[in-house]
Amino acid sequence: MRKRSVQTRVGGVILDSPLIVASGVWPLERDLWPREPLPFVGAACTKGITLEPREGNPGVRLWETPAGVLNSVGLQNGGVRSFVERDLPEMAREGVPLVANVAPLTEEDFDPLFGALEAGAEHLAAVELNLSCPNVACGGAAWGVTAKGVSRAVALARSRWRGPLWVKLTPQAADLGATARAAEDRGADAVVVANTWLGMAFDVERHRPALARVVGGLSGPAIFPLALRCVWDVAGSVSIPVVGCGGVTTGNDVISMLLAGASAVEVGTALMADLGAAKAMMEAVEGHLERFGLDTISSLVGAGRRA
Amino acid sequence: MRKRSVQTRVGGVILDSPLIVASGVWPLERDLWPREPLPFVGAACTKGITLEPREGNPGVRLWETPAGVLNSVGLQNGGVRSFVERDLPEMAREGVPLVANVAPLTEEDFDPLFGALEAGAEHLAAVELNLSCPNVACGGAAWGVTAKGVSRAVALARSRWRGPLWVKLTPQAADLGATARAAEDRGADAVVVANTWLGMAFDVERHRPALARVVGGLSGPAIFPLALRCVWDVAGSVSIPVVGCGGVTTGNDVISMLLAGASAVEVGTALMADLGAAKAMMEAVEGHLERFGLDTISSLVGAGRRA
Amino acid sequence: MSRESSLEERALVVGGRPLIPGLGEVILEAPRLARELRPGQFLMARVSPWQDPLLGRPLGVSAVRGSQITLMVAALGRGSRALLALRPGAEVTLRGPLGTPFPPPAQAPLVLAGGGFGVAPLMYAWDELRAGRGEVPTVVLGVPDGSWAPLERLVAHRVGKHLRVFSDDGSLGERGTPCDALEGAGEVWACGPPAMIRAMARCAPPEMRLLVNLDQRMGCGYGGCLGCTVPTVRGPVRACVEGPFFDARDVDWGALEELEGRS
Amino acid sequence: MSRESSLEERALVVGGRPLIPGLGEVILEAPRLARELRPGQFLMARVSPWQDPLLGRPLGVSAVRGSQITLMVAALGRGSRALLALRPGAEVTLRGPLGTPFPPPAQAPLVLAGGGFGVAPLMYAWDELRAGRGEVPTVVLGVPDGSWAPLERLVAHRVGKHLRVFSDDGSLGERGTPCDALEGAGEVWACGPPAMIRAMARCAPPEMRLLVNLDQRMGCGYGGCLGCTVPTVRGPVRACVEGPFFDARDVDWGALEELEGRS
Ligand SMILES: Cc1cc2nc3c(=O)[nH]c(=O)nc-3n(C[C@H](O)[C@H](O)[C@H](O)COP(=O)(O)OP(=O)(O)OC[C@H]3O[C@@H](n4cnc5c(N)ncnc54)[C@H](O)[C@@H]3O)c2cc1C
Ligand SMILES: Cc1cc2nc3c(=O)[nH]c(=O)nc-3n(C[C@H](O)[C@H](O)[C@H](O)COP(=O)(O)OP(=O)(O)OC[C@H]3O[C@@H](n4cnc5c(N)ncnc54)[C@H](O)[C@@H]3O)c2cc1C
Ligand SMILES: Cc1cc2nc3c(=O)[nH]c(=O)nc-3n(C[C@H](O)[C@H](O)[C@H](O)COP(=O)(O)O)c2cc1C
Ligand SMILES: Cc1cc2nc3c(=O)[nH]c(=O)nc-3n(C[C@H](O)[C@H](O)[C@H](O)COP(=O)(O)O)c2cc1C
Ligand code: FES
Ligand code: FES
Repeated sequence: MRKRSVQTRVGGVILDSPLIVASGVWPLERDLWPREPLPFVGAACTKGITLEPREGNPGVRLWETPAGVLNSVGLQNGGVRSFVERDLPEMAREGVPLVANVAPLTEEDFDPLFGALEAGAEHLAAVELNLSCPNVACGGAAWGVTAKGVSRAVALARSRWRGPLWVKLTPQAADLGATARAAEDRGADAVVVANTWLGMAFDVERHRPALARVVGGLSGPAIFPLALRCVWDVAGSVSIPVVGCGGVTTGNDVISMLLAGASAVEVGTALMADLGAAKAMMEAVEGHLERFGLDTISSLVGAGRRA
Repeated sequence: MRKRSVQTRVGGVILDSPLIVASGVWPLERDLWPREPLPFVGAACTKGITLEPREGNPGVRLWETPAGVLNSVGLQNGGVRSFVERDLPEMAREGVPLVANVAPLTEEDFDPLFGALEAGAEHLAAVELNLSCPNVACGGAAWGVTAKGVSRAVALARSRWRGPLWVKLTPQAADLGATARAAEDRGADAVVVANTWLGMAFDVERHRPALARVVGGLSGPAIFPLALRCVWDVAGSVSIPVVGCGGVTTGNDVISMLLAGASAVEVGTALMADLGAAKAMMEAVEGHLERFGLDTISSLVGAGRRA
Repeated sequence: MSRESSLEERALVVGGRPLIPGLGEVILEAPRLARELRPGQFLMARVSPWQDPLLGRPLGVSAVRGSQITLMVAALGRGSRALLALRPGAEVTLRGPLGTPFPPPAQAPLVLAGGGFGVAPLMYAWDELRAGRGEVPTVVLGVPDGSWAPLERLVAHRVGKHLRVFSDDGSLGERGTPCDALEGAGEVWACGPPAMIRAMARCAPPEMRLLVNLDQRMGCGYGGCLGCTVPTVRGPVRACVEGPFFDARDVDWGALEELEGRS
Repeated sequence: MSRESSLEERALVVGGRPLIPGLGEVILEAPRLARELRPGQFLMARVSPWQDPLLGRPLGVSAVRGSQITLMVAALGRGSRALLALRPGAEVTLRGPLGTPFPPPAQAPLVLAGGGFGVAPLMYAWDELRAGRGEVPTVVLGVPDGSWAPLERLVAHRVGKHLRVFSDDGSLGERGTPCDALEGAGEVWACGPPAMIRAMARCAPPEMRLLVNLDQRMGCGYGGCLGCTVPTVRGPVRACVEGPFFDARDVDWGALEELEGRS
């Protein structure tokens, strides 16, 4: 790896591979990191970090569905201070560019959250603003469901964070293109399209919803066609880089996301299921470049949009 | 079959089984009907019928995805007159209650479309109004994406069709609950929740979208958790019966839809993939009733909503 | 009537063997299908007991012997690879018979022209034609090169002296393509990849009856989903019901080329 | 250090056998895992080469012999059934070793109490304890009734006279449950279904060290997804990293009962 052919650029960050570990599937403790995927990833996103420590959701947190997983983890984390002081310096030693996934729950969270992050800025390639998290001020709806919410959140983040700012949109937005444009207008360096899709499952033995909060976020290969279509739409709506996310599992998925206009992809559930997936994906991407006589993946980015 | 325990009632229609063949996977020619599922289904929806004959979409029409299928068939059909005169009387001989899935493309279509259907009314258990079809008057957006579009379409249909009227919503609606309420307000007897989800795929060998129209509708087990969540939401928003549709494949899926508040389910892709699915589903449902000491499936409907 | 009987059958893998890299035979015990199938028809095989891969894969039949049917499978993707990996004892769900059988030959002499593993359904047709009537058709096999010799031997073993072989580079049989065998034929049934089929349609004289396979991705196989249509002069028509073999004169070749993405 | 090495290994099925209906053993050739595993740890097996079922299934290990590991698998759903159906020669991807090994026993005498197939990881622990130190723990097996005799014979074959068996109806061994074997024990490692584990925790005297398995649905198995947490007095803790065995005194039993849906 570390081949120029697979390098890419996302909102101010140069990545040695278009694969980014998506938020929520990688341990904060570096000594728990599985080694297999590391040579093949360009960056890793942390689990969602909040201002204060959170215990996450009660009850069953994961439920397998056909080619997918519903999760209701609920932002369990030790809070930003513990992240910056304890986890981040250790993670940084690995040499993999790190992206802090941050989840502000109120407008008041932004100041202290980014203030604390500032202290770890040297170790962070970018901050990824998670707009799927419940925004307490909007009655619990996610920031990302309206362009107005996105504008507000991105403006707040932008005023407090100088480094590369990626904005992770939610597919629950009524108009995804509008939320993407709102993020661009407020100074985001890239948009990540998108997060999990609201779904639910029943535990038929109990005649009750499987998850305590009833709904959860659906991820995994099942949602890939939906995520790809979102990337296609958003890449036609903004001029900042787009990172594809949702169900990316195979080399063809990576190539499809690039063709649709993504500059890189995030991979979550596929790694949970198969640590060898990163290697397999990158081998397939390199094989594709070779077969088509292409020098770099940048020649694939958006190539599927030109008739 | 024909057991009382699995009978159900949907908007004025009594069904001998909660399984309904979804629109678009069953031939209009009765001599092509596979026999396996018939003893286990309570009704069958026809392929979408338009006023005039249509050739459907060009290019590849189906694309398999993980646990799902993208389709871009595009309402190929011989028009309502040929349906009523040629296909319907023959189909009716089977004895399976028939639901005509109709797709008006303009406001002007309603009058002649329902006028022609009237002649076949004796053979129809219900009409299912497909609101995912492009509404030419709204710049090609589907009727079903806004409550306003739904109100208009359902009002037009209701004024022309006296029999049971089911309204099939689209999950692309910005606010699904609002579209469901609009359908109820305008006199729908039931809502079908929902149709396929917009997705896309690339043919990576050609570096082009796999489908000529770029986007297609995603169906199959992959979308079940998404459809179930929609049913859960809508069943809490309306008081008319709800028919669950989207990815229903196993007995547990049927039970989950009932628990969420559906009175019946439609099954499309699962039958394409496996004609034995109908039998397997109903055996599992009956086994569940027995194991839980329940007399009828009606005791399951909405049972998962009560804490 | 076959339409009144069941469309799906659990079949048992009873044998199989690789032919050349990426191509092999699979033999299945499937009594009902073996009884009901007619040459020109196909079946769909569902390879996974789970929800992925979801759909059955359409496959021709290369031989029917008693209660057993033989498939010739090319390793193209997930489904076909999985099918080739099955060992005796494994179960597969088969759907069929699907499609319209070959019509009786109308214009002698009849030539069966197969491109690569496209020869499979033609071998089955050859068996039945030979058993049913006096006239024995010629089989033409077109392959890229000599690496396909094991397939040639398999076909030769079945049809003996009635075989003519062409290879693109002349390293097996005559140099050329199945097109070179059209002369003198009254009727041709052709099965092979799109490029070969198009070439055949181009070089067939207008008075010849040429039946060609038009393979499409399929959903249901029984005519319900309209996912498999091919453009004909009468509009889009289902490959799974009206096909998979079509009279070349009925096909809208321009529209087909677009569908196949080579426009 | 195992953490520095790979977490995934392609393993070959080399044997297996049914024990009682719905329960069987599967033997796998997995040299790296066989070398690195410690009692108390587990692995995850991915059964489908496709995208469904998607996630690996967490499984304990009942024996390690040379380069081979033995699993005892209960047919609960799609994944476990598929695993039991594998025949020699099939490949499976295993992830591991996962979880925290059993600590050294601290309060003799040690009793290993297994409910049904929960005895599996305890047999592996028993092997290693016997090999490593002088003291040989007692194994207690609790089962519903005499239909579980084949499992009892398997355990008896391994641990000989160190076995005590209880059945709910007295038709195998003594009438009773593993709780009845707590008396006199200094330390107990228990593995079994939730009801048994809760009962053990209730009847264990406070001074006893009781380690219990708390099985959760798992996503990653390596501590990344936080999908497998169990409620402890210190908050939610991962079953896949800090577990799967926990000191019963650390568990928040009230919250656990809710999590298991029996509130
Ligand atoms: C009527 C009919 C008869 C056929 N008979 C045979 C046969 O006897 N032997 C044989 O090996 N193959 C036959 N095929 C083709 C076979 O169906 C495909 O090769 C198979 O579906 C590919 O499945 P897969 O899971 O291996 O590939 P996938 O992973 O689904 O796709 C891999 C590749 O196969 C191509 N492909 C996928 N589906 C089809 C399809 N339906 N038709 C053509 N290409 C497709 C894709 O473009 C892709 O390049 C037949 C197809 C039809 C329609
Ligand atoms: C650390 C650990 C060790 C285990 N060791 C063994 C073992 O040695 N032998 C063995 O047979 N089983 C063991 N299990 C349980 C095993 O993981 C589940 O039985 C298996 O995941 C079920 O998968 P499935 O595909 O067969 O069932 P599914 O179709 O996924 O579900 C079927 C049933 O299994 C239950 N189930 C699903 N996942 C889990 C889970 N992770 N834990 C508990 N129940 C679950 C569901 O509630 C459902 O009733 C262990 C579980 C854990 C967490
Ligand atoms: C268990 C789990 C936890 C997740 N936690 C977060 C999170 O904390 N913040 C976030 O932005 N996304 C989170 N996600 C979403 C993923 O980052 C990703 O956007 C989503 O799963 C879709 O991608 P995938 O299909 O590749 O997993 C989580 C996903 C899973 C499965
Ligand atoms: C090939 C195909 C064709 C379809 N055609 C129609 C149609 O004409 N009218 C309609 O309302 N829905 C149509 N649908 C949608 C299905 O009726 C159903 O709502 C959807 O596929 C989700 O259910 P499923 O996952 O069980 O297939 C079609 C679906 C497929 C797969
Ligand atoms: S495959 Fe469904 S109509 Fe042909
Ligand atoms: S299973 Fe992922 S953290 Fe335990």
